[in-house]
Amino acid sequence: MEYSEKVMDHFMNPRNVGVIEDASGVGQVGNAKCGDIMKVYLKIEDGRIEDAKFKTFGCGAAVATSSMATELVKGKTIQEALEVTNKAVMEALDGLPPVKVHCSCLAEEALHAALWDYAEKNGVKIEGLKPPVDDVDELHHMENEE
Amino acid sequence: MATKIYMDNAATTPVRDEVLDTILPYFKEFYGNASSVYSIAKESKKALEKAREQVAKGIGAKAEEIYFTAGGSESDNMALRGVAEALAKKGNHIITTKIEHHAILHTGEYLEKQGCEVTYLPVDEFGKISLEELEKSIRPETILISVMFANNEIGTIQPIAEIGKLAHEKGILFHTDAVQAVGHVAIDVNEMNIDLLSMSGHKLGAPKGIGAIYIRKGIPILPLIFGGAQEKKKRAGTENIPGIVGLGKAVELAVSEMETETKRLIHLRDKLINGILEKVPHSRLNGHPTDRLPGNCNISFGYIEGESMLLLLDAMGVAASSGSACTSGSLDPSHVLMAIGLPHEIAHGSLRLTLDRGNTEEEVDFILEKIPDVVQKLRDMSPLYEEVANKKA
Amino acid sequence: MATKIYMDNAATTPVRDEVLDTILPYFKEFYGNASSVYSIAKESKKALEKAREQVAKGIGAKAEEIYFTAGGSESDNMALRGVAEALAKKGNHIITTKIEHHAILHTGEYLEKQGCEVTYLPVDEFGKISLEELEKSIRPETILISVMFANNEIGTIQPIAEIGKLAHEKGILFHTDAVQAVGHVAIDVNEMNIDLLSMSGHKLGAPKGIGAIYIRKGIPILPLIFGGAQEKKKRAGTENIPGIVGLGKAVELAVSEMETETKRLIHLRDKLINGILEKVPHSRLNGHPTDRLPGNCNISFGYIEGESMLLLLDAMGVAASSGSACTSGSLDPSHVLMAIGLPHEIAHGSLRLTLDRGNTEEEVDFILEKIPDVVQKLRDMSPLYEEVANKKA
Ligand SMILES: Cc1ncc(COP(=O)(O)O)c(C=O)c1O
Ligand SMILES: Cc1ncc(COP(=O)(O)O)c(C=O)c1O
Ligand code: FES
Ligand code: FES
Repeated sequence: MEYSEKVMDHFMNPRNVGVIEDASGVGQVGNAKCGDIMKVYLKIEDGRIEDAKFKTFGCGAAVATSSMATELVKGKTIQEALEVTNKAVMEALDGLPPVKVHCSCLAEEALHAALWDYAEKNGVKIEGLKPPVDDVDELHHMENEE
Repeated sequence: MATKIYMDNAATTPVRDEVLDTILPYFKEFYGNASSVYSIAKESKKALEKAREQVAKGIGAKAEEIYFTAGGSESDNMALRGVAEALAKKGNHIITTKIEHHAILHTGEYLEKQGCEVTYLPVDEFGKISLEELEKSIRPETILISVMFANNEIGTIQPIAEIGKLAHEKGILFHTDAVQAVGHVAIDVNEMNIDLLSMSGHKLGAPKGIGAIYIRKGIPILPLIFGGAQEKKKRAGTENIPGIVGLGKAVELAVSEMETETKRLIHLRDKLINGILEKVPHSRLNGHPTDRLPGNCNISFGYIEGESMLLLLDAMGVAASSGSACTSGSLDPSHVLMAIGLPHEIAHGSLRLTLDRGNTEEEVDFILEKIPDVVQKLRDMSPLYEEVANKKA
Repeated sequence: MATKIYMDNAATTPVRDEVLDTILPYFKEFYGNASSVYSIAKESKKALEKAREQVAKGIGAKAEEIYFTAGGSESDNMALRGVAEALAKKGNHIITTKIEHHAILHTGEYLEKQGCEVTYLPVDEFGKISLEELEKSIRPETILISVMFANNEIGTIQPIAEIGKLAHEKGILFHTDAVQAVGHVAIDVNEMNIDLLSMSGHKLGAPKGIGAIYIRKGIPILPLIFGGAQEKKKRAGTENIPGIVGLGKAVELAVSEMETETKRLIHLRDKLINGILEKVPHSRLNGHPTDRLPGNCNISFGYIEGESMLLLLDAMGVAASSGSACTSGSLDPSHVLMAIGLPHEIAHGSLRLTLDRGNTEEEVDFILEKIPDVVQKLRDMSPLYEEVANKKA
């Protein structure tokens, strides 16, 4: 597996690992394709993401995208955070090997799931956000080379 | 980080010094085509036949029963397809196991599309097939039983002699994929009633891209590669003389050293296994505790994922594997670990360390020192472990 | 007698110095399995992909269209069987020629037994097929045309671009066995409309036991060897990294030197051909006078037999061949020489001298000096020649 230097950096020294005890929203998603799991904790104040933490059971790409995704959303508004897609995370990591593209969906979906949880708990509606699914891969039909 | 400790010898081995020295003259000096009549070609022919003797001797066969191929996969494909085609009139049923290498499994699937019926025997929690189940699955139209000698992931060694005996009592041919066994475990094709056997050079210090298939004299089989008259018309293609010479030498060396090397490796293996099980909670050994390859250690760690473990180990200069190297490009959890009954997420957290002659006790000690931290680092990141840790607290 | 002059480069070539130097580190140093995740395996993966680029560039293909195999025979088998199986629903007719290598001919025979129909096109006296005849033999159910690029015995080069054009106009796939052509003749798979192409390393200074098949993107084909996910699941088996690296390097070198080397070889070849025809009565050139491989000289001498000639030459340290080296184990007269219309006894008296980069003008002069005596010595022994000599007298 040829990971970029950035991926390896975020894998070896993952940012934001951990738990937020009084999180505003928590999301956990699994990837049926590989059986990996990611959980995201968000602390949201005044519509802005003040803190983000994660726990991930997954491959190097899953850990690195978790780390990068939480870095990217910190300080952003909810609407801005929705733009942190798997593509954006991959770009920030200088790309992923083709067979690992699906791993980056885990981060995006876990983030969305946490935002959904926040919306539910606080009775707000977030424009453009869809309810979380059990299997991330149903959403992303990734063009894994054969 | 450069690799300092190589513990993935089941994936491939470096070519041994003695082997490389033996094959070097055959690239530029004795390069003749073994099929030609002139002097330089005679050197090739001689080398070819010497290697055939060496390989045969290593498994108790006759030289004329050894056919060189390009590797274990080709030998496996040839065994299944060649026998299925040759015996199509006699029957169309093949028995194999759920834990074979993909070279057998995918060939089995191909044959099913061609009208064969294939039974994939289950295995117990240690990875062994049941002889009773095997016997029950035999039908009048069964033409071949193919059971691997030793598994590449969990190292479990099957009761080969008993399977061979049963097969021959029933008049059925017996093939074994011995890619992981040749040079590592004592094999006698006659005592074990083996009719066909696959091997691959790069698993025992010979180069990649060379292999062989033993075919008992008189066994009907069609070629997989048609063409020139090489290998008694069973396998066409200009003979890979350096590879062949290397395989011969490697088998000869491995068999001559087997007794002492096996003892040494079993000591290291068991130290590694017991050390890890002791030091790391929520860990379990995969495969049979004693009927296993001398160099194979395969352990599952709850709550963590294999690739991450490999990357952390690589960063320390340790090369290991998680499941079969051939399939690590795929995302499916190992079919072998599933077959021994591991749940998905435990199968994911498996680590395979395979030792060979290059490995030392110091290396084992290093791994034992480092592995608890590696596992802990990943568990601290794992949402699955969180729950366990919370429960305890 | 040790070989001093090696003129059997169509049978096999020594590994080139530059090639051997390039591959050596991949035996013991960078021995990782290309499918693994750790650092040492990345070297293997990198080397693999570099070689794929080199090979692709040599024939105007894209890297992703190159699949490594164990040699020309495997590539040929894969092309024919793989396409026949993949397109079985579309049709069952294959067109090839009477002068193909046995790797094609025997695979064709096998496919006929499986229900395919195979047309073997005849050739003219120079060994060329007729485009009209090819066109006439096309049927609605024709799925593949397989015509060799250059013949291994008589060196004749086929009108590949024209064949490719015709095939594509008719919507039929085109395979060419380019084992003798790669590195020796300029090839562009796009300009020539080639969909599949076979090559073999040991014919151009890479080791034996490595080859490749070019498969145009999108072409449907089944694997010949099933198993692990290597080569995008088209060819299973741990990659033969040293072989692959060697093939890449050899193709790169050969293509870069082709222009000057071709000129040099054609000069030597024509000197050899014209010299022999001049000096030895009752001799004739086999194959096309100009559309032939730069290094190929194939001449028939009336009234004598090939093997005897080879033995006398060998005694002088000259390695040559009489017909294809692959079939010299057989006693049948070469099917290629029969196809160009030679009578049995003339076909038997053929001598093939194939030159490559190792050969010099001095060697050619040596052969020209010695060959008349060799032929005469055998003719003096021949009862057939007796009659001719008597008639003349
Ligand atoms: C034209 C041609 N095709 C195929 C082959 C087979 O190649 P290999 O012997 O490397 O399998 C050869 C050489 O033997 C050949 O000359
Ligand atoms: C048990 C087993 N069978 C077959 C193979 C295939 O061998 P090769 O990769 O040399 O074709 C392997 C190794 O990859 C193996 O471990
Ligand atoms: S393989 Fe499962 S998340 Fe990457
Ligand atoms: S007499 Fe020996 S081959 Fe014909």
